[in-house]
Amino acid sequence: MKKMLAIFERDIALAFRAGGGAINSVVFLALTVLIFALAVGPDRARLAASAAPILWTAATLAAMLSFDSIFQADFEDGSLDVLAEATESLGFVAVSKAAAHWVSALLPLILATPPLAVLLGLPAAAYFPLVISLAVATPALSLLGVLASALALSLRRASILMTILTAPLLTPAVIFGVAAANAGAENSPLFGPLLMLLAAFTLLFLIAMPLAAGAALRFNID
Amino acid sequence: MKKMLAIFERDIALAFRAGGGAINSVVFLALTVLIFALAVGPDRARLAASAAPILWTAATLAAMLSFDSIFQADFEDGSLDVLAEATESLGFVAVSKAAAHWVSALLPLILATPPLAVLLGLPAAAYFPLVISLAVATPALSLLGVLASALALSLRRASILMTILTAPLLTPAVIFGVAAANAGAENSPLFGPLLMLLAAFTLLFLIAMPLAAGAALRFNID
Amino acid sequence: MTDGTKPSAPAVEARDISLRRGGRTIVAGVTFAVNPGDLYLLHGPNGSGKTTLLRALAGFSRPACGSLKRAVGRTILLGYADAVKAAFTAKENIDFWGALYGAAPATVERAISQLRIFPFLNQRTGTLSSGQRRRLALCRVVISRRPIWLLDEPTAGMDAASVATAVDLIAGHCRSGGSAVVATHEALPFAGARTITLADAA
Amino acid sequence: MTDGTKPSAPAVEARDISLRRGGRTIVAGVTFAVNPGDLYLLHGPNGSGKTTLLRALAGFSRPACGSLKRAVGRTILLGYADAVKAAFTAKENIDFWGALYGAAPATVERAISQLRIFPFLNQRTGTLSSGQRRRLALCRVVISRRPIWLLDEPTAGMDAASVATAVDLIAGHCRSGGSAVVATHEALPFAGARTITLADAA
Amino acid sequence: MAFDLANPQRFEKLAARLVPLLTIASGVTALFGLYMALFDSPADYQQGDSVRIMYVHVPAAWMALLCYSTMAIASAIGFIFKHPLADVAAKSAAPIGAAFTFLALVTGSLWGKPMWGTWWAWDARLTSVLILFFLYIGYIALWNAIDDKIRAARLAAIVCLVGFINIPIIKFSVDWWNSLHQPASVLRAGGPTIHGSMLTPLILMGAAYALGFAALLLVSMRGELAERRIARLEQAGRPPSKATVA
Ligand code: HEM
Ligand SMILES: Nc1ncnc2c1ncn2[C@@H]1O[C@H](COP(=O)(O)OP(=O)(O)OP(=O)(O)O)[C@@H](O)[C@H]1O
Ligand SMILES: Nc1ncnc2c1ncn2[C@@H]1O[C@H](COP(=O)(O)OP(=O)(O)OP(=O)(O)O)[C@@H](O)[C@H]1O
Ligand SMILES: [Mg+2]
Ligand SMILES: [Mg+2]
Repeated sequence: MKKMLAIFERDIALAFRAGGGAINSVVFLALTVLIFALAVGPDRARLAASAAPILWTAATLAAMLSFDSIFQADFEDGSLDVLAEATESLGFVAVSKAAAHWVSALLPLILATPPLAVLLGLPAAAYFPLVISLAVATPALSLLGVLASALALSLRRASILMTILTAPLLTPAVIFGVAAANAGAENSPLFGPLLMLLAAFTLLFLIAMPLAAGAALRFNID
Repeated sequence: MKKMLAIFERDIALAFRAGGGAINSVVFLALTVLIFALAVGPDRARLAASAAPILWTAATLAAMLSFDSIFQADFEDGSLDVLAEATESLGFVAVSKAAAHWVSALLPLILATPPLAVLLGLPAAAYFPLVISLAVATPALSLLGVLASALALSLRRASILMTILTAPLLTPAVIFGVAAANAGAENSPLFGPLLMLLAAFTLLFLIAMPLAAGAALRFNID
Repeated sequence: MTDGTKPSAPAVEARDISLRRGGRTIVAGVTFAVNPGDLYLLHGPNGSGKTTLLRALAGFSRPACGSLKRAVGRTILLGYADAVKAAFTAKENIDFWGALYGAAPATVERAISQLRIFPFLNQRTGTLSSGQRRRLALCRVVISRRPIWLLDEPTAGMDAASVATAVDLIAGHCRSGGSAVVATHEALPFAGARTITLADAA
Repeated sequence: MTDGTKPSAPAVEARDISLRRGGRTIVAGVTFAVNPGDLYLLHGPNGSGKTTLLRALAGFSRPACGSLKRAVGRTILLGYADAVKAAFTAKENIDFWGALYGAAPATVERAISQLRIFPFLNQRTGTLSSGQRRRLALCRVVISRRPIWLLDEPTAGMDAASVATAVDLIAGHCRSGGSAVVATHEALPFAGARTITLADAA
Repeated sequence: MAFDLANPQRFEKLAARLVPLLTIASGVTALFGLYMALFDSPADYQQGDSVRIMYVHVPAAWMALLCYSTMAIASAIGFIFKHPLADVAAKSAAPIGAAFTFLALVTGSLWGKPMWGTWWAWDARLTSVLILFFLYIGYIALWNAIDDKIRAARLAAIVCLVGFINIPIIKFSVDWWNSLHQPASVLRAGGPTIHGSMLTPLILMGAAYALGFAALLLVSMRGELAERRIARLEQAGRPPSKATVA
């Protein structure tokens, strides 16, 4: 536990250091929204209609892009060996890393969503469901990211492969996430159940992913 | 010239190697389309309306994400020193790199656009203008990317900063690009002039960017 | 688990192990046991498999055949990569290691002074010279207080004074009941060390 | 530009130069000239500025004061980073260098045989051992056929046989009118080398 | 049986004998099936003759799922028991599965134009099959991206097993979401709801596809095994170093 905490704290510190990457995903989100808004042009109604989908798309993409960095730097500079040796359980390392990733990459993303939603002209009633659905679904993304990053280690810079491999696993979160956000916005009774489904998905990943990531790391360190 | 060709060929070979990244941007584009389509849901009319903007957004983002890699690997493994020393002119290195980047990252992107446009239900008349506008505008992106990547070298993994720096320079390309694509789709007489504008933009970058990138590299190698 | 007390059985014991990489057998028929107090020097030409062997002893890869027994949590490997975070200062790196290995502040301070980290304690490690960084990397090994040190060219890039310090540290560690396996191309002045020589059959 | 013929004036000449890094002056008052046939050994404790000085001589950074004259396109630096593409085989790396420096096939082949690259010529360099990779890195210097070699710990991680080869290569290069500045902590057996010693003022 | 197969030499012998048998069986079944499908079965009262795409589409879709399941089982065996033949089986099944998935996508798409008026819709069933296709591609790419066969096998197995989540999603997507695509009428709890005159050719075609899959799998496994033997021979030129302890 102490070791997990130490790793968590170190990762957070590194992420918020210059060149860290804590705000990378926020910038990416903002940029996507900006470019999309520019591309759609001045038609505000059309923009508002696409607001929830584009935010969800951008958030998912931002998360996926940050996966790469979860283990890469540690692998390259030899730190991953150190973590493996010091803890003798890569599963725990994976959990610490996922937690640090969520706090440093995805939490800022969630916080950045409401202001961007304003820019896109999303109706006010839709903010809260959007943020809640993101908050419930994103931990699953971090957990998935740990596996993706662990798998990609021996593939130097092969973010493609990682993307192909993770996309299938992440689509359920997107489908249910957007559905939940929409249901909430329309005050539909499905909002609760859909959130539960998202939560169940996150829990499933919480069990499966660290195990799988630990195994992947073990083979990649070899 | 021979040296420039050697660098170009090497970069192409590396990009198409396993773990290279030649198809990274295509995968990213496909993924963006996939997630966006899932997020929008089964409403085909709404999807078709957003087809051109989302494709342009995704293509721009894919290009920006590939900027990072232009010099990064060479910087980390010492090859950039070698290139600098062997050519004694970093501007030429930048030109080779931009060309290789366009061929390996952006050309596949352009080729992947029509099939994805089908999936999004873009009207058939809009394909050709979309592809042409991309083909004219993307070299500017590669040239910009060389500068961005050169600037980002000493900021390890600081794609944020790079993003913030390049976004303003790249928005004109997006705005005119989408405008050209739309004009072409609507058979508007503005199609030709808009394309010319895009081409002018690309030419401007062809002169300015290698110089700027060379200077940025010189400072970052020190 | 991480203390320096003597274990009773050999903590690492290799019996006729073979190691493979990329479908090729790199080393074959390695047999030896690391007992408390043992110091092995691992010699052999480039590419003979020293690094490969050390990584197997550290538990990072499994032998293709033969038996390798190792007590979990007793070994520590110093590889080529210094495992130092470039964005952190030397102090921050050391503090992290302290937390990771649960080291007492006194241990940490002693290691800092022994390895003369002080002059660059608050410098970003990305700007250290190669020898300075190597000293910092060795600092981690000392801080870990694990009994079995597996060192892959520990003195690479160190100046003469630092080499002497490293040799003293390793010898001292073994005198006080620890043990070490040191892969090196240099003729390090260890008294009473045993050697494992990997010879290219080719 | 890339030939090995003798220049008439010193191709590199440093007069009382000082070098700064991160706001600190690392070395001050260095004066020397590299003439054809010269071999300098650059000594000094860790952090004394050997790497910094070599990079300045290679033209990668400018001295804060003093004058540094260097003929463009005549120097070649071998740094710590081996500048080898891990995804390429040794052969592919060498071919690229050949194209980059416009080297004749005969030159390339001689370098390959001198440095015994052959056993791993078609292996992905990401899987080479540290000494093998260093030999490959040195191969680039030979292939470049530039007259002034700036070598930063060229023999790091090499076995005894490879060190001897490297020493021979460097000595031979200087005998035939080239010159070299070699930063090293090892006592390399060069006959008639001059030394530049950087001493820590602290 | 399992132990017989686990021995590569014995596997070779068995495969050499089975491949021609399976190929012939598959061909004959396919001939019968196609005859019945094209000439001896009724046109649908709603769909007309375009219903005949069904006999290509549905078995292809079944095989897409079956191949993946085969891969998952082989991967699990390879991961747990570390048997190279299981790794080879998983690796060899992937391109075949990808081809069947592609066929299901293309035929489905061709069928979709007359039936739903569109080539493609972002509906749960179609999307999840597309994702299955990506999964196959990713799996194949993973094998190709790693030189070390053992590491590649273990990592690919992890991917395959984790990706298995997608299979139930595909299978039940039509029941869970209200989808354009029609619900299961053959492979469903409570028995098939499709008429016998269509069911028989469909089953025949399914059998032909499955036999063909088995034949292709064996051929491709033999190829992979031969490749590995060659790689071993190439490496034999560089003997290992020997250790002396003094
Ligand atoms: C690209 C588009 C399509 C895809 C990816 C697709 C995919 C699938 C899959 C995966 C199955 C197997 C399901 C199972 O075993 O439960 C299936 C079965 C089937 N599909 Fe499609 N399909 C597509 C288009 C269509 C179209 C347009 C039709 C006709 C209107 C159709 C009719 C059927 C039928 C009748 C079955 C058999 C269901 C059963 O009896 O179990 N499909 N399809
Ligand atoms: N994937 C692979 N394919 C083929 N050969 C490999 C592979 N990986 C490693 N090798 C070879 O295995 C040997 C292992 O070298 P290792 O790094 O253990 O050597 P070493 O004794 O530490 O050498 P050095 O003194 O240079 O550090 C090298 O000859 C290397 O070329
Ligand atoms: N940005 C910086 N801020 C402060 N000090 C720095 C900075 N960059 C480098 N230094 C210091 O400058 C010195 C330069 O070291 P250099 O790498 O040239 O040493 P070296 O003689 O090559 O040492 P070694 O033998 O260890 O390779 C080191 O003491 C280093 O700590
Ligand atoms: Mg080694
Ligand atoms: Mg140095």
